[in-house]
Amino acid sequence: GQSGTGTAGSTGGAGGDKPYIAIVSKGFQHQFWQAVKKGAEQEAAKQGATITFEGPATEKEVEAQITMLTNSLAKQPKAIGFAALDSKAAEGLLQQAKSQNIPVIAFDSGVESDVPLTTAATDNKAAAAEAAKHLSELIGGKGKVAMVVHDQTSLTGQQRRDGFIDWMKANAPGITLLPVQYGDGDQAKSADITKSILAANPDVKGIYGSNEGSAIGVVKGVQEAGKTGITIVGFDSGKAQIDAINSGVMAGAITQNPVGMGEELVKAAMKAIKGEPLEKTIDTGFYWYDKTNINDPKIQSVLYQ
Amino acid sequence: MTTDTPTQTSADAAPATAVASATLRDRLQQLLAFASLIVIAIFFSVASSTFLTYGNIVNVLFSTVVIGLLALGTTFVIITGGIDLSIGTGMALCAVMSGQFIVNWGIPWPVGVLLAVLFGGLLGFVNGFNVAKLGLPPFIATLATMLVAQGLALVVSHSAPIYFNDSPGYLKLSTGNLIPGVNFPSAVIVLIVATAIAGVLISRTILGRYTFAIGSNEEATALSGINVAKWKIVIYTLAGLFTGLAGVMISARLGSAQPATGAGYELQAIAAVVIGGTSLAGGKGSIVGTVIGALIISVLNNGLQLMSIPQEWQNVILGVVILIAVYADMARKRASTT
Amino acid sequence: MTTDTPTQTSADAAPATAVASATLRDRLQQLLAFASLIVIAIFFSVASSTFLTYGNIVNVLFSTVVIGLLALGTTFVIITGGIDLSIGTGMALCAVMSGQFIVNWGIPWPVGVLLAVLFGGLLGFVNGFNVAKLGLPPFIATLATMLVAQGLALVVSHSAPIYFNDSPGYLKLSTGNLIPGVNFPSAVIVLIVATAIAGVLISRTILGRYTFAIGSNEEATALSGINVAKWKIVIYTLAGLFTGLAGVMISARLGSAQPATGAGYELQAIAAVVIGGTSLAGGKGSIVGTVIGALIISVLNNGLQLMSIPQEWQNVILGVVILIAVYADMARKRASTT
Amino acid sequence: MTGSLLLELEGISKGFPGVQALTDVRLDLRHGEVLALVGENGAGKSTLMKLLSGIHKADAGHFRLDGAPFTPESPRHAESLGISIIHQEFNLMPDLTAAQNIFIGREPRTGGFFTRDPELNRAAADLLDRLGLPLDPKALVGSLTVAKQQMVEIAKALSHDAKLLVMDEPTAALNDAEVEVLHGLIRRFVSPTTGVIYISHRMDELKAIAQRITVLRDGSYVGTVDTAEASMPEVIAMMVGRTIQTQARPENVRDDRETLLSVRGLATKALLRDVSFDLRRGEILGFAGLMGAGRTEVARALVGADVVTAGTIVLRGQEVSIPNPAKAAELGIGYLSEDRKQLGLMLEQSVQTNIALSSLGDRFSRRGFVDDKAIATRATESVKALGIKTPSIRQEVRNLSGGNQQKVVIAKWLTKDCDVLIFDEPTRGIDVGAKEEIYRLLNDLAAQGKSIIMISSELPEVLRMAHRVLVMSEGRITGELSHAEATQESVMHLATLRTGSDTAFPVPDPTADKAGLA
Ligand SMILES: Nc1ncnc2c1ncn2[C@@H]1O[C@H](COP(=O)(O)OP(=O)(O)OP(=O)(O)O)[C@@H](O)[C@H]1O
Ligand SMILES: Nc1ncnc2c1ncn2[C@@H]1O[C@H](COP(=O)(O)OP(=O)(O)OP(=O)(O)O)[C@@H](O)[C@H]1O
Ligand SMILES: [Mg+2]
Ligand SMILES: [Mg+2]
Repeated sequence: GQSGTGTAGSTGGAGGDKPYIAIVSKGFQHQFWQAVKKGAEQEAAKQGATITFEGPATEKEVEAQITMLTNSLAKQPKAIGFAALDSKAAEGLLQQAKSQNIPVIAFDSGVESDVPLTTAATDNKAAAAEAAKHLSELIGGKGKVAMVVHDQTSLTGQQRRDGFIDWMKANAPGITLLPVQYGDGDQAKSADITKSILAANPDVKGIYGSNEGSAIGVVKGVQEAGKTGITIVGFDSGKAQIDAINSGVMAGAITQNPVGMGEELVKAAMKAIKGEPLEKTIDTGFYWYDKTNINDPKIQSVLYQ
Repeated sequence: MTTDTPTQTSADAAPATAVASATLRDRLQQLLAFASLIVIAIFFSVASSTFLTYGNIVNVLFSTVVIGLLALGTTFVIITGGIDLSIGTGMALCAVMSGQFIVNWGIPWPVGVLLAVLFGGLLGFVNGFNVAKLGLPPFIATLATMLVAQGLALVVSHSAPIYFNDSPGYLKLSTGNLIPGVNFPSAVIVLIVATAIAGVLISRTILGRYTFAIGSNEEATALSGINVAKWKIVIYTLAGLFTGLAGVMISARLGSAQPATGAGYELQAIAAVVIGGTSLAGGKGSIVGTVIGALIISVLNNGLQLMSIPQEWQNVILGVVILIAVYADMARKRASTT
Repeated sequence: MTTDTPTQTSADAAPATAVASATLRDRLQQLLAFASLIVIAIFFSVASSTFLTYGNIVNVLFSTVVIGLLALGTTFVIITGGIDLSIGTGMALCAVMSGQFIVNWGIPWPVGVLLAVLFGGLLGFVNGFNVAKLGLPPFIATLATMLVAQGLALVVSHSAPIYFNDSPGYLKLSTGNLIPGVNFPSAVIVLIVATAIAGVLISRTILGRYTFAIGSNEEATALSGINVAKWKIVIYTLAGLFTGLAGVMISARLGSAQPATGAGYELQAIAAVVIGGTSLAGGKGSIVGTVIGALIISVLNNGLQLMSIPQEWQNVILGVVILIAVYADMARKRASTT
Repeated sequence: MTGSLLLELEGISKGFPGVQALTDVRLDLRHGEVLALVGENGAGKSTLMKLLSGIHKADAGHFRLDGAPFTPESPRHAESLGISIIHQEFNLMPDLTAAQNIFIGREPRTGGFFTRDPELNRAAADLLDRLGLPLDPKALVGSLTVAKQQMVEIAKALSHDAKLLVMDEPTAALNDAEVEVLHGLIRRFVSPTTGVIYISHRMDELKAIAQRITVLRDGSYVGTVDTAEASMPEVIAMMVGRTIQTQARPENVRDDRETLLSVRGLATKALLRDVSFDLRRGEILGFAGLMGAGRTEVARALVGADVVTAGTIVLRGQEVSIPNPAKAAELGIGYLSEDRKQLGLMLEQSVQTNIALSSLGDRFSRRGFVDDKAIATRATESVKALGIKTPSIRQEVRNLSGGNQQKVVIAKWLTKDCDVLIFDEPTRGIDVGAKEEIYRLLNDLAAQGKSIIMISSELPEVLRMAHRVLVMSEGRITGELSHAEATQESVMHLATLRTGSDTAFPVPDPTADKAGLA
């Protein structure tokens, strides 16, 4: 039913004959997504493509994301990169893309659909389990552990929560998990929550923050409460977290490779445009980093400031 | 569709010329309110070749549905001089309840839709009761409902989306095309019908008249023998019904009830109402204005995205254009009255 | 500080006694507004052994700082009958500007703080100008600023936090203790001082007098020869200064300016103001009330977290308790006046 | 004479959209004079004064003050020239105290910014003392009765060092005693360098206060007469362009008329104690009393606008409970409040919308849908019947003159067609001609068998209209007077009775015949 006017590249900022790739992400403002964007832009520059990168203000705005995807399709891109907040919600639009012969590349987390040609993603559950494993080891497998999670309804929030809890339940009988608290990934709110947790449970041994904002909030909260000797593990990177690890306040964190994810995304999109074959999944990986390995070039390359 | 103030129809009043010129002026004003929207649309048509395609226009309308429905209901509340902050999270709770009814309890979807809309009415009734009977300020009463609804949506859904996979009819409510093969989603039709109903309610019924009366002078209205408390409850309940419908439409669009969405929608809906010329002080407003307000927002969002404006600039431009549009509209109105 | 409802007693009988009793009643009412907070606090003291510890009380105060500062400034605006939606994202923009000044331009931090606060004043000035000179509805004018500030914060910061690592003095503004070794963060002192200033401004200056006058009857105020437009601009600018200060305090606390935060803070701040008994219709309100309102919200958040109530229930309880607190306060006031 | 005029206005014209409010109007005021400005509702009196004070700009005309030409730019400008105005519609800030209102914009300050409230209150107390106004400077204006708010306005105007004081219907809300106080103030204000323009619809007071009377009609200047030489019917004829017949006092209603409404032991928390009375079919029952006696409160309690703590209401032989005015209206009891701006009208809505409001639910709708044709027809009828001066039934009520606004309220209740109508100060701010129309209307309604409660602070009006008069003081009914018994003296006697403790005067039982008059 779409009218045939306007070819890819003729609209908006997508100029010239360069192939245009529309990327619709789960977020836009946060550091993680900015790093993905950076990677995508770098790769696009290298390959001679133009991209747009958009995402809703929070990872709760499923409808806003769907509208963005709709508008992106209207621009007739040569390929679409998509990180779904809720993959079922997008199914219709993905089918539309397929019928218009626009290849779709999924990223960040799996899109439950057969439309995407490939998925560039990390296994969040496994990553969270890795964080749990390190925390358990660091506190000697026993004591109270608190969790400050960024979100209870988004897929990443759930996976990073459940991956952590499942590992603890299965492997660390000596550890008592306190009820999960959610801080919207807001640093100040997460810090206040952390202080409340510490006030109610002065004997907490370790705290886990499930994304950048949560992790930094936990660090702030512990510092503001004047507590020492609490083992903090985090998620993602960013300058504050890197500093906290360097200074020893934070024991370590899991990082994904957002820049790499962005690069892989554009690489895959270009291959799809050219009709080249693609792997079914592209694992962009995750890494545990702490004081000991933070300066490894391999780790440095996946951290963003 | 509807007139701006409650009583502007062809009346056989005494000085006929005065009446005629008043009507003309009203018409003109409405046209001018519309003008901002047109100017914006023309700009985007020039700036983006995609903007004026049939498919994109449908997209714009489609993306207006949820905010539009919420704004329609809340127009009534705002005209009474009240406010409803609970429409955003209330919508999410209604979506979840719809999932609860249809998916978890297996109630046939048309009945489930009805129940979800009625559940929205119940939320509205609670707001109305708290405002009208307990005398709480609408801001507080609906803020409380907003928080409660946000919590309950998570509690009921166990913090997970509820998927409507087995109710294709339900999904068609939003994305289905009434005429097969013609790209015109049902959701848009729902919005049009809801707008028509709201328009008739506000301009042709005593409910509408009392809405304006309460907003104009609540005490005088009460002393005129109108049961203000009762009508306020009716009006908040009505807004709740629209909230419920919005909950149904958003969950039908997404194929799932998302318990965590909703916060922030209230501000957008209220913005649409106010951009449309309804005064937060009460007593003034129109359904046409609200629809225009909602369209201005979604046209701007759509056009800026089509133009591939960097996202950080989109909000800046959105803010400035809203300012200019409202200012231009006001300046013109002022010029045409004085 | 000011009473909510008119005093209706033997006003004419003997002025002396009437005045005395009015003051007494004022005091009582304020005490009663305070009572809701006390009841909530007592409940949590019983329910959680940690609640009433010194450390936790400091925590509660600390967590009130940012919302408290925003609420203080917006109290003035709301008493004029206006509203300021731009305080949330405006705060984020001021934080970013603070980073820009201090980190990127290397301006000494005390000067940078001043500039950031003044920048907030500039935002407020723009709001005031749009409201007072262009005659835009405050909701629209500040909604536009809200969107623009949100976008500009990202533009200026290139969508990345700005870290204040090299300005330890700046960080001490929030978390440092004035008396070394005594856990009493500077941020709390800033809030207390800001409250005192706001209290003096509202009750002891012509600024405060005109704030109430404008909210009470704007036309009459103008007819009394007061330059309403000028004072409105002053009032919005004042609110902007508080927004700027909040931006400084939140970035000093976090050690970084976070460009993406801020949205949603405005609703919390306005809620604190309204819970504190300030009327959105204008003309009535108090600084004490606002502080109590802000404390009610943060005590509830803190207490519910201490009790480890599942988070989805926390919002439900928060909503219900706010409803009860405001209702109880109103019922008591009503009983004490009639 | 030339050169000695305080104020001269010449050739003043002003039009509003759809209305030519003033055409070529002139007016002159001598030093040391009180000039009354009269005219029917909508004649343009307030508009002329608004031009003088710079609220509106004149389309044409010249202004001279002490011989010097000037153009009023703004209220502040007029004030700086020594022109001080008390507006017909109050311009007060209800959330500020009396003292704060009086000195708004001129507060005693430290450093130009900090207010010195003790000083402010002292200054206000001094001023009020000097003026002899019984007001607490610290009382919130919103909590004051209309009359006391008027006092605040007066104090505010007199606190300026004014040469020229304009008072637009200052006595509309005052009772006779308060009018006396006001007249005293005016006499003290007038000096060889000052003057007063005094707008009023109360013909009786013009003789007492004004030296000359200037008459406007339909926005045009009609003439000026010396009060001493003019007769009132003459002035009224100038105003309305015809002579007005004042009717004779009504006959006493026969006691055998059916009792429609019977109130027993009505009490409210704040004021009312044991209020009992009967209202017969076709009767006009007057309520007299001093300001604050509780007459309004009886009406509000009766229609359920205020909470009743005790009492029974029997309507048409059936005991009824009236929790709110809606129920009252449903039972056929309508209440026209005394404060039309706050409690009577939707100012920003049209004339027809206001007229239709009470009757929307029954008369003007079918199955919830509104019949706009019927509304327009009825509104047009009402405008004609009551002589409401408006360019169109769609004019916003806000733009009507004060008296015409009052007529709109009356039209609303006549449209509702109630059996019992409670008129609270129905002629406040209404011109003589219209007053007569309203009196005729009340009589007609009574003749049709409607029962009317008429609350009024204008004693002559009560004496003239009421078949029976109930007098209140301090929340109690202190006596009932038949039409024949009611005189200024007998009413004032009962109105000033203190009933706080067991007095010699028992509270009368209206069922018992003619009790109460000692
Ligand atoms: N702002 C306005 N807009 C339109 N018409 C107006 C406005 N102000 C006054 N008028 C009209 O001008 C005419 C004169 O009104 P004005 O208020 O001066 O009468 P008035 O003599 O003071 O009457 P009253 O005795 O009832 O107070 C009226 O017809 C009125 O409706
Ligand atoms: N809504 C109210 N709440 C509290 N007190 C009130 C209210 N209305 C009136 N009062 C007070 O009740 C008393 C009686 O007032 P009311 O208006 O009934 O007297 P009234 O005889 O009608 O006199 P008038 O209307 O001439 O002032 C006054 O002292 C007044 O201040
Ligand atoms: Mg007048
Ligand atoms: Mg009265």
